[in-house]
Amino acid sequence: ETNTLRIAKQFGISYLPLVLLEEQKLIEKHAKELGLDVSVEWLRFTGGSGMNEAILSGNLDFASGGVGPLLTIWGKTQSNFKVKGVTSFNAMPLFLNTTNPNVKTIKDFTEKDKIALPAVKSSIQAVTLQIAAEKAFGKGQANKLDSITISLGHPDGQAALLSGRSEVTAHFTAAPFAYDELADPRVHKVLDSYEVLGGPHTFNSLWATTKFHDENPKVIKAFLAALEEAIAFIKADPAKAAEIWVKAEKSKLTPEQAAALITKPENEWTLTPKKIVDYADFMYSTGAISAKPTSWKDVFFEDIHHLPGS
Amino acid sequence: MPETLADAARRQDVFFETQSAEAIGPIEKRVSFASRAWGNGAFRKTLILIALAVVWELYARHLNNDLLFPTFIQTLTAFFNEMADGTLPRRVWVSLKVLLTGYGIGILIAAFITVLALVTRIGEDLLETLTAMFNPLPAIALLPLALIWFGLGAQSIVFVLVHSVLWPVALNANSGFKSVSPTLRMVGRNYGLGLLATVRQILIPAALPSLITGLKVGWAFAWRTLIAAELVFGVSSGSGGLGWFIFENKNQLEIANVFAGLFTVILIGLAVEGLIFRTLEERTVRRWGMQS
Amino acid sequence: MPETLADAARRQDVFFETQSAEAIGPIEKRVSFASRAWGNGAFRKTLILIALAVVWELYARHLNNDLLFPTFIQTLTAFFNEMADGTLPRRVWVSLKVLLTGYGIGILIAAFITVLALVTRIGEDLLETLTAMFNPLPAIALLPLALIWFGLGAQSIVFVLVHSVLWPVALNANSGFKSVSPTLRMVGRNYGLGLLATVRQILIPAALPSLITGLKVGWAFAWRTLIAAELVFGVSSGSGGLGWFIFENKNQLEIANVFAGLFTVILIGLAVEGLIFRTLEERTVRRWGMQS
Amino acid sequence: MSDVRRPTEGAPLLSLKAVTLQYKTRDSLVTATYRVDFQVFKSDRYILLGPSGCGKSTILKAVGGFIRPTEGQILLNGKRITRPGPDRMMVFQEFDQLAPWKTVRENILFPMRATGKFSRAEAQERTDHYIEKIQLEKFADAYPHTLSGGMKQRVAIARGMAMEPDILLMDEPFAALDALTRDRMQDELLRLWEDTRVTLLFVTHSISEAIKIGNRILLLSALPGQVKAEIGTRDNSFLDAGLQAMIHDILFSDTATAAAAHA
Amino acid sequence: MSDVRRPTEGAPLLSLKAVTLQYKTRDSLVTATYRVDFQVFKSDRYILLGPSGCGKSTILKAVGGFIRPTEGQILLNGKRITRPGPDRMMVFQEFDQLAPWKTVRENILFPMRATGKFSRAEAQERTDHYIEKIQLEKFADAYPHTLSGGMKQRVAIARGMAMEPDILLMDEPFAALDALTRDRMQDELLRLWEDTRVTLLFVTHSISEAIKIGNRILLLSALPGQVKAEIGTRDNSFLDAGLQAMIHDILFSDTATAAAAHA
Ligand SMILES: Nc1ncnc2c1ncn2[C@@H]1O[C@H](COP(=O)(O)OP(=O)(O)OP(=O)(O)O)[C@@H](O)[C@H]1O
Ligand SMILES: Nc1ncnc2c1ncn2[C@@H]1O[C@H](COP(=O)(O)OP(=O)(O)OP(=O)(O)O)[C@@H](O)[C@H]1O
Ligand SMILES: [Mg+2]
Ligand SMILES: [Mg+2]
Repeated sequence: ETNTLRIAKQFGISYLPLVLLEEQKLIEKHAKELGLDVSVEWLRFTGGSGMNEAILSGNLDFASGGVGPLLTIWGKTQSNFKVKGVTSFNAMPLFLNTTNPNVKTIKDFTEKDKIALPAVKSSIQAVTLQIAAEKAFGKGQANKLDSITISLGHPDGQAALLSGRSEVTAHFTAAPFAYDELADPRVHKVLDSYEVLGGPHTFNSLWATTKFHDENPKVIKAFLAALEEAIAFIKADPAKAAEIWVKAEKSKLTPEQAAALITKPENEWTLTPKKIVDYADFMYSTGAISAKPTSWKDVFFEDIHHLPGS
Repeated sequence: MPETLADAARRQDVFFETQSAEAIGPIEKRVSFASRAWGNGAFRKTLILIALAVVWELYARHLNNDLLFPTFIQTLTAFFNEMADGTLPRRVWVSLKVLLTGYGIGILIAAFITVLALVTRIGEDLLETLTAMFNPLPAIALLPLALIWFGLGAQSIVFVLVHSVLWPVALNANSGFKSVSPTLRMVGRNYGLGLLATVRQILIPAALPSLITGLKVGWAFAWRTLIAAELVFGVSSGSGGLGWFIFENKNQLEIANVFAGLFTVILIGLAVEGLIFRTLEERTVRRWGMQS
Repeated sequence: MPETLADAARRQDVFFETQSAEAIGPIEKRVSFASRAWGNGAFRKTLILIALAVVWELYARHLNNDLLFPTFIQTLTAFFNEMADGTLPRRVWVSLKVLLTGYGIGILIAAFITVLALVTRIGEDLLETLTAMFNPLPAIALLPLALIWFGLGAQSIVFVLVHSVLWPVALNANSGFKSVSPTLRMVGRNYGLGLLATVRQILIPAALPSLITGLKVGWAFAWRTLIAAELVFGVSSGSGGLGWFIFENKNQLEIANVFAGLFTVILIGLAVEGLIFRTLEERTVRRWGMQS
Repeated sequence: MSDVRRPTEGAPLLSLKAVTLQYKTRDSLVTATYRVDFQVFKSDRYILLGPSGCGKSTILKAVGGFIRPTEGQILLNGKRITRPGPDRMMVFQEFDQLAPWKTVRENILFPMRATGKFSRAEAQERTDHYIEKIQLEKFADAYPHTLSGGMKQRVAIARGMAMEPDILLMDEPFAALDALTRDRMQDELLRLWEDTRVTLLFVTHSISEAIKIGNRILLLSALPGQVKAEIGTRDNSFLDAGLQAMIHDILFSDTATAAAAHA
Repeated sequence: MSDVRRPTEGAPLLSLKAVTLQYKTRDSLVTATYRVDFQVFKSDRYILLGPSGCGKSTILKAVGGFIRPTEGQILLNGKRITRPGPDRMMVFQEFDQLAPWKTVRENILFPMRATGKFSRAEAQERTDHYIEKIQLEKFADAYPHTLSGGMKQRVAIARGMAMEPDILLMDEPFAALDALTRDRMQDELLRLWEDTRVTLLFVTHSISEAIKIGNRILLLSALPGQVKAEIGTRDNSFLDAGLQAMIHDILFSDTATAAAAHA
């Protein structure tokens, strides 16, 4: 078994459980309990593709990110690396916000509007928008709004939306940007991904190659135990968790603001994957992935198969 | 000066009839076929390219990880597929339009600043200061200003391209102009040439080696920037160029397509070097004996 | 030749006593204070910098949108805060280490390839072909190879930096070397200088203007690439240089800090230009009359 | 010295009044000429003669408008020279004065067309004429880097002469030529002068060339260049071994006593 | 022509056998010299004389090892010349042969140190000696771009002479010098020869210089350069107006008849 575990995280409050793992050295603790001496190396990436390359080149053990990248790499590596999800760690909604007062539903967008989202077509936001478009405009209309979407990173998207100086009138984004924007009186919410999918869905997961998984059963076990402890901690003492997060990330949010985000009812902290199959089916139907999982269990390793995923 | 060598005195004066130039005619050295083939640049370069392709293929097979580094043949297949279904040509066309616009504007502004730097001392200071300040700034630094001035889309990318072309071209042009032989400058001034005539008729030809280098570097960095910029700056769906093609395929782990995109960049690079820059050099600096 | 001008004949021959050189002593033109101040490059450049800062401040105030474009004073404040608490210096140090390593290695490899290109024709073809192929490739194209060869972290960034420095430096060096006067080359060969001695004692000094331009362009593009590369490659917790600093702050919409980071890049650019490149030019090409 | 006035008639075309010329570099300040006075009248063939490094080229460049005097004035038709102009065509001493990117023909055409002084047809014709004079017909379309030193200088001479300027400033134009070519070019220059009465300001190292070409000869001292003497030549001066010896003595004596003795 | 054999004793140091030299450019093929034969013996002061553009510099460059003959052979001590080397120091015709990044002193030191032929101290001493000979003491630390044309050439001459090579190849070294300086440099060269018996291969345009310096003079025809005659000088040749006239006639006649007449 490995004695250094390399885990990648990204930015944002949704990675709170991973931040707690790092700050409180929970993995090391649980590994020790299993008789392993593991040191953890935490890496940061700004997007999924660098991370995927890192994991495929054997420079990374656990990657973390949205459902879209997970499904993509799962689909692509079935014949070789067999990358699968280790676990999810949250379920959070995505909001489509706009400054255009005329837009009440996504049907109201016109050619003059531009919707910023992290990556046209491939990001989870883009996929969610397509699902919503298909619901709103009918079958085969999934791409209806694609022509007014535009790729911008979260911060750039927020700046573009709020500056009011560009043609960007809507932004499909996640916490904390989504909440931050809604604090501005000009901004209102048009779409909530929970509504689109009919309930809470997983936002972030972790994944690894089958080779790593099979060679390191104890590490996986320790990791999952540590993650459970972190999530329990968040639920038990969100204020403290928020404080740790703000300090570790040098966030400009106050601990109170962060705690408010953490405890919002729609933001769930859980290992259970949710609505994975819905995304997978849709992505399969648009051709974005070439394999179709029969169940969410195809996408995740057996360690969490006991959970009530979907 | 007295002649002191004994034998020298004994040498006799000798006289010869010479032949007229016409009588002599051309004399040419014979060259073997092998050395003639080897003397052909295109032949040597083709060899190099084949060698590189073979190395690529072998190394990629050895790695056997086509999600990371596909083989040359996989790349070529992807390339032809994407060419055949029209995707790549369309993307290349989108990129090329933006690229050439940015490149052209960048060169024009570089020309303007460099000429300014020629005329006034403050212009030169301005060029030096601005270059030192802005040249190291990455494209993302320009994003806010680009958003304010041009909004999203092609115009902003052009703006970023200008930024990447302008400074290296201006630096090379300025250094080239400053290295022009003082005698040639005086010749130009002697004829009472105006500023633009001096630039056109003296400085540009005299500094051509530096200028061409600047153009080459600018061209390469325009490509690099274009591909990166399409990621940073929004691309509306469907309208993206080669950079977006690469990014999209990367996100979908279609790595062979990613490499097909990069391969296209390489092909364009080779074509531009071989057809444009090379020809330019052959017809100018080499012909004029300014470069060996 | 007969003298035909009437008056010329009437002009008389005249003779003068001359003074010895010592008797004459130095004669200097008087220059007014204003024009002396104006003649001082540092003074003019300071003026330019102040003007730019004022323009920045005014324009930013006019925009009044500190999410996009903070004022100069806000940036300066953020800069001093981050300097004071040690964050910026630490980040700069991390970046500079990587940058200098990449820059240094890039220059060495460029030197190697260029020298190879000097000696053999196939070397020259190789240089031309490789440059045309790889120079336009963006850093992300190298990511897979970097990961395979060097893994994550500083080494991979160095690899990407080498890529961004190598080609422009090699292009400028090659073009500079090829433009060296044939007479000077012959002088070097006449002394029987070996290859490295020729490069060191003839080609490098003779091509210095081009080389310096190459170094300047390479330096600037190393910065650009570094900042972009830190994003693509990710960083281990707690480490990360200036690029990461900029990205982190951008993520938190601390735009003043983002600009403080960019401002640092600008300051370093100015310092390197003013202290290193400028001095180098003064001591070499200008002193030697190779650039006006 | 500068207050000695020479008897002249009419206004001089070019006059240098106590002209001191300097080069200032980072490392040193070189006074190339010190208070040089002389006057050139219209249609003079005025020769500057002096030891190597005495400032002859510098004076020519100052008259050409490339260098400003530190002291004194240079007047052309009574007006200060402020900038170079095609009324003063310069043939430089350096071999790199031809544009490498132009063929021999194009180089000769260049000033005629650039200044617009001649129509295209006329310029072509003059070019052909002078290419023949310098015997480079075979090399009319060759680029300068394929020419020998002397061939380059001949092109530069043709380029200057073809322009027929008011003043032709020539800096050792014939130094790189063999005796025969030199003779031929000298004759060509004198023929041009006969035809156009162009004013010549001519730097040379050769005393015999000075006597053959010039009607007035200015003798300069070693660095910093100062006027040692100004001498006129007569009809048959080139036969006058005495004149040649006198010039030799003046140039190579340390003081002007030897010269005065001759006078 | 090439089969005419001249009576010689001992092996020649340098011999050219039917050497044809060509320049091939994109636009044309120029035959600079055609089947030139001559032999230079040790300690010869061998002069190449010929019209501008006849290939004198080209021959020198071929002996220097910079150009390969298209036909024929160039042998040095019986061995083919394949590359340049410091045994054949070359003084070029061009003004840009000095390294602009070295001062006068450093330029003169350069070959002595680069080849390691002289120790540091010895090289310094020789440099000082030759700087004095070329009268550039005041400019010892000046960079070449601040020198006049003649001063640059003097530095190049000093650099070549200071090296004391086996053969000194000089391409019109004195062309840019005034009469006095030229005289002085010529004497200096002859003194060097007296001291070291260096073999000289010397290109000049001046017949009188050829007679003063040389013991053998090779006369070349116009382009493509062919040997017209090879003439020896005697003790008092420089007083011999007849020799001068003969050389003049040979050089400038179209055929060799005039020459034969003289002989
Ligand atoms: N660009 C320059 N910078 C500094 N000093 C210079 C420069 N050009 C010439 N000089 C100095 O000025 C003096 C006169 O030079 P100039 O070229 O006028 O001499 P010259 O009479 O033409 O000599 P020559 O006959 O050798 O060509 C010389 O001492 C030289 O060192
Ligand atoms: N680099 C070159 N490329 C092509 N042709 C050249 C080159 N150099 C010289 N030539 C040609 O070779 C011939 C001889 O040139 P070379 O320089 O040897 O003449 P030269 O006898 O030294 O003349 P000069 O006395 O004018 O210096 C000339 O016709 C010239 O055009
Ligand atoms: Mg001169
Ligand atoms: Mg020559």
